[in-house]
Amino acid sequence: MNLLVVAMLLFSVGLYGVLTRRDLVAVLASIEVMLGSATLLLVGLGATGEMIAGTQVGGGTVEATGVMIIVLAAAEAAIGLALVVAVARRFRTTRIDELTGVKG
Amino acid sequence: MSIESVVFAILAGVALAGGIVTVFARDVTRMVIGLAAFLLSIAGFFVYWKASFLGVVQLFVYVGGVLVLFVFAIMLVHRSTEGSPYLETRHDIASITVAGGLFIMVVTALKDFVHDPVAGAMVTGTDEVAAVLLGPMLTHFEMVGVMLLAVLVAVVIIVGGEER
Amino acid sequence: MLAVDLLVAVPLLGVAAVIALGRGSATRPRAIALAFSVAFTAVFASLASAGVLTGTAVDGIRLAREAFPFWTLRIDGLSAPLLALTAVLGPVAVLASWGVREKAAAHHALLLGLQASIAGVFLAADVILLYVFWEAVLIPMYFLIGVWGHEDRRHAAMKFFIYTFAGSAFMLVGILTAVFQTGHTGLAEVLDSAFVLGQPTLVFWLIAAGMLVKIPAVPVHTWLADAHVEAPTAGSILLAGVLLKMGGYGLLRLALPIAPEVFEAARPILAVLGGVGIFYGAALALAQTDLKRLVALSSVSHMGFVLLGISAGTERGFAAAMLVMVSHGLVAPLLFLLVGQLYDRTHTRDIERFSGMGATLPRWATLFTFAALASLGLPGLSGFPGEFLAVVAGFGAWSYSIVPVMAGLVLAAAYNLRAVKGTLHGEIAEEWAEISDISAGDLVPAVVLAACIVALGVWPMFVLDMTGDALALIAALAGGM
Amino acid sequence: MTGIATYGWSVVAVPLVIAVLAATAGRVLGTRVAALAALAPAWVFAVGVAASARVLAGEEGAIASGSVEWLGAGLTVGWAIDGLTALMLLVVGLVAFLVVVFSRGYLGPGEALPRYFAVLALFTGAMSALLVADGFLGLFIGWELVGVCSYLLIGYWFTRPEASTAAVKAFLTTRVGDMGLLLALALLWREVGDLSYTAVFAAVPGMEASTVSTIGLLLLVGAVGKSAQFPLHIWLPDAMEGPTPVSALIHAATMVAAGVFLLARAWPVVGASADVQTIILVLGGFTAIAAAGSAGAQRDIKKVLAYSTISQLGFMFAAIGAGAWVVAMFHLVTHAAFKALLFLGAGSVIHATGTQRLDAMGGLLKKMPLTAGTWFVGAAALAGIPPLSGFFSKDEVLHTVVGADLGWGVMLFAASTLTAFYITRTTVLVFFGSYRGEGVPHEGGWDLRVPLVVLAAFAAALGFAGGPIAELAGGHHGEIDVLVASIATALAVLGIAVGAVSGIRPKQGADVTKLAFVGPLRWARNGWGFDEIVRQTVTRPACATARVLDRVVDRGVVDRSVEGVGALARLVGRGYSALQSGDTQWYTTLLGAGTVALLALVAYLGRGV
Repeated sequence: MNLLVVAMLLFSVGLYGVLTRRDLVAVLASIEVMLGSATLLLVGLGATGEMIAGTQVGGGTVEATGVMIIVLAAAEAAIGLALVVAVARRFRTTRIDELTGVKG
Repeated sequence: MSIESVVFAILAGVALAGGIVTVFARDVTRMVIGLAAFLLSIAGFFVYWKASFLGVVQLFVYVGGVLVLFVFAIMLVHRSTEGSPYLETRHDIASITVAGGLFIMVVTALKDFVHDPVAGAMVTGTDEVAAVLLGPMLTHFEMVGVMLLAVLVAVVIIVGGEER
Repeated sequence: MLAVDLLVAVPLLGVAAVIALGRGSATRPRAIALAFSVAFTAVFASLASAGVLTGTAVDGIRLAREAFPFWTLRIDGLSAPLLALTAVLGPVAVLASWGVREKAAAHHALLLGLQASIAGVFLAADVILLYVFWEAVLIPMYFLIGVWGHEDRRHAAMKFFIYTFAGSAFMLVGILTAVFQTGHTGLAEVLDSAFVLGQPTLVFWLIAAGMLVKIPAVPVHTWLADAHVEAPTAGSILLAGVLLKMGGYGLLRLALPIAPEVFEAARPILAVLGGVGIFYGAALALAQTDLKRLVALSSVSHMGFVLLGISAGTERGFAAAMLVMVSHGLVAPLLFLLVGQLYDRTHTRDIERFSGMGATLPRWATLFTFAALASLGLPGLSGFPGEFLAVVAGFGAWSYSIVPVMAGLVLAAAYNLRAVKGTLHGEIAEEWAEISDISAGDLVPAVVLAACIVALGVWPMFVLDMTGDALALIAALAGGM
Repeated sequence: MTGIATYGWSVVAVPLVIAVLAATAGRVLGTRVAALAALAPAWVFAVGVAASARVLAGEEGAIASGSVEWLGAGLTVGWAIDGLTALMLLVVGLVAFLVVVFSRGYLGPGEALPRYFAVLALFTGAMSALLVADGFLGLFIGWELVGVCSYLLIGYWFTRPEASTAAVKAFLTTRVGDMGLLLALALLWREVGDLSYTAVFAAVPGMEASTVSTIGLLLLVGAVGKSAQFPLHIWLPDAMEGPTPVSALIHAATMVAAGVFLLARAWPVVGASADVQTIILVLGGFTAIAAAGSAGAQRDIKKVLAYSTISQLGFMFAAIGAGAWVVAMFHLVTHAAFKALLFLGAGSVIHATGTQRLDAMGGLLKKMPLTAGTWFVGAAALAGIPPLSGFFSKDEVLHTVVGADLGWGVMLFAASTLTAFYITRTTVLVFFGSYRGEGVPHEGGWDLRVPLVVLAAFAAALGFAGGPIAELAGGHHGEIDVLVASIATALAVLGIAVGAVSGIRPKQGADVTKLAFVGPLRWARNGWGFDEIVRQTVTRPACATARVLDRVVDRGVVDRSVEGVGALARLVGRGYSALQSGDTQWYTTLLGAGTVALLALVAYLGRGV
């Protein structure tokens, strides 16, 4: 219960940041918070030694999955930041409200 | 109050504080410090649960890699936009509702299924992680490897070239 | 069998190939895309030796369960005709966009991606995988409409996305509920233990909601006309040809078997939706002045027959639905293809502005008349068997209540012939006297479709042979209540 | 020779192959495409001859048949040839062959010959399919296909707006009737579970009377549409926009007779219900006299013949209503001969004068003696002058109708008198007096003349073949009733006398219409105004409704209420455009809101578990 509350609090805080931050860099930082909290919850679940989706998950699998998530998150951050840099060069701003190119 | 719950509370407190600073800070330096605290505490959780390999990975990749990336990115952006990142936050009811609603929904939905970890329940050695990575998850492992390569190339393409 | 997995893998490889080899070239991507879409057709044809054409079910290869827990592919009598349709329409769509030069690599990559995800929808034997493919279809379609569409493309793309996404969100809840309550994700296992569902009515309608938006049933059809009008020709072809079929397929594949007793209760509602769709769609089509919009709304009418057939709840009704789907999947693309070719030459779709094109564009006119006749259900062409069967099955279930459907059939003749009369007949318009008839290259995809339309019209058992056993099983479920 | 009847399916396959060949290779063949197309009806005729020979030699029932499962369990499509089919094959084959020959001369080399002859061959195949079908499904397929051939040929000169409109009108009107037939099929399938004639007819005695009546009525709706009977007759006069040889084949001799064929074929069903028969009699009788009246007021030679065809088909319907379907078939055969003759004669006249207007003709007897001579034979046959074919068949019709219902019998006598009147009036206007048109009309080539002579021979002599025809149709040939025959002939002479007087227009350029009857003339000419009634009560309201549904209901209500996702956003206070403002975070917020809502739903659903 505590784990769940902590992880979800972190996740919600991160989500709030994604929704309200006006700068791309800050949005990316908020995303990192969300990802971190998700990893936390996953690994924490593995550490309870309980069944997940009907199968006993060995610690090895959980840890390996965690590694995957971390690596993917790092890759995501790399790409994201690269894009931010590119955007900053091209448009001279990283403010979301000034970047309305994805108008639907 | 057992020692376990004290450690948990401290780690959780640091993580929350770091997360909140990351999301609400108006100063770039504070934001990065908050993020660092958050990431470090996550690593602390892993170590505390005896998932030490994971903890080390978290430390290396995040604190050592991603955080540095952030710092560099902020510097580069700073050069391009001639102004520090615009860190104001547009608070609004919709976002609070969504974030809070998500929190409530997930917690109520999963509260019966998620129990707190028992310290040391996950006593796994690095060899066991390796066995999983090279056994059942080999395909994933390979795919992540390929993807990393692609990311490397992509980043070079995206940022590459002379700054105009 | 590997070939089953290849049906998803080949177009995906094609995406990679188009991006890798076709970047920056205006003409190379289309050749690569054509090669891969023809390869898809060849792979499907190779499955004929496994008995797919006679309704034999063939499983895909089983990858390591731990690594790919949801990857289960299976082709059976229900999916085989629709995959055959996809196999035909893939190359046709590529040929239809032969003239696309702007961002050609991206365009053709999206086409192949669309083909892969659609094939995935029809092949998935796992509800999670099904949902993933289902959503994956939206993305390439969204960009095809939004980037290569006509004047108001962004609004149309957004509308398309919101409608279908909202529909599939309901579907996701239904699927998740089923997964949680049954404890399985494999389609067969979920259906086998579907009796444990706590709220079958809700689950059925949640899933059906996603399907009804896709079909589309009145009153959630309004995205269709806008999407079609704005979509590029290849987008329209795949949208009308196979995307709409996902709705009918999903009803038979998932919604009905998961809650047969609810389906039994829902039959009158489906019948009313179908009947209203047939009549209402036809009436709307009759009032259009935009040729493409007319064809788009005729889809609403035709797909109404799918609902009508399914609502009968009998094997014959389901067979009617399948026949109508396959037929409409050939006829509507042909019409869109031809309307697109006309637009390329005149840059208008306004029926009022055309006159006497039959004399100016004789080859085009012949094909257009042919397509219109197929659309109005002329025997000997593909539209007739399905609609006839739907009427027979519908009458068996609903007796004289289906008389409005008859009115819809008369209106179908009216709007199709009005389209022919408005564009082809009358005195030759000075404005268009100089434009050139369609070229041999334009003819190829049209003739392929026309040949399929004739073949299916002459020998509908081609589809019924495939679907027979699968539909009998579903009908047994539906009738077992 | 008679063995070819064993391959009865070929009467469908051969014409279809020829149609495809004509369409694809027609450009290469030039005018020789006509010769190719002529093979189709020739083959049909040959099979008809072979089959007839075997039936007349005493073979009972279907002499050859075959079927294949076509649309899932039980829904088979098959063919079977019996006497009735063989008889119709003879008619279709002969008339179609002569029409192909005639068309060769009628249409110049500048015309779209491949299209024309391909559709003509297609029509032959479709008509044969309708005839040789062994069940209602096959019949329906042929039924629809002949309809579409009719559409394509009426609209042959598609750059003329009138032709295009008429084509659409013809298709839509018959389509209304076809829906009745389709519903009949659905009902039969539900009641019998089989659509083959033998199974249906075997099941009829076991059905409830009301069901049999309903099926009969629905079949009648189909027949009424195809055979242009009241109230679905409105398309046939307009269909005259098509080339005249087409009118002769499709809109006089064969396709429009399909309704009569259907009722004769389905006699075990139709005949099992007295109510249906009464309705058929009333419809047929009414149509016969009303259309005959209209025919007398026309200014266009083809319109005269069109209304005449409607009227004559009414005679056939009346005969069926009186229970004598064999008589109806007899009249069908003779009518096919003399009406095709009249149409081709009209075609010859139109070809020579370049007009269809009666007031631009006249005096053609001297200029076109062959056409005139054959026309006289056809006209006399239509009027019922002994010993021409029309006399015999019409006499039998009148005889049976009088026997069934004296009132309608009298009406038919009146219609018969009108028939003699209008055809005489037309004859006088065309062939006597002085020429009022332009140019110098003269006879066409051999391909225009030979069909006229052949048809004239049949129109003259077929009356004596009543025995074999009845035998083929599967019934017995009635005796000539002297009383009826005498009255009918006397009335015909009366009609001819009045018609001759009314038709005499001595002066060139005189307006014929003013000199004919007054008052209701215009009314009669416009089909008693029924066309206008349909336009005001059906066509216009239908189009208006469609427009309202589109503009008001669909775009106004349905679309807007679902685009109300935007209205929701407005409620939130960001205005409609906020949904599409390009504000990614707002999109994400909406996405998150949706996720929360879905999770709430999942939580709600998950309660019980």
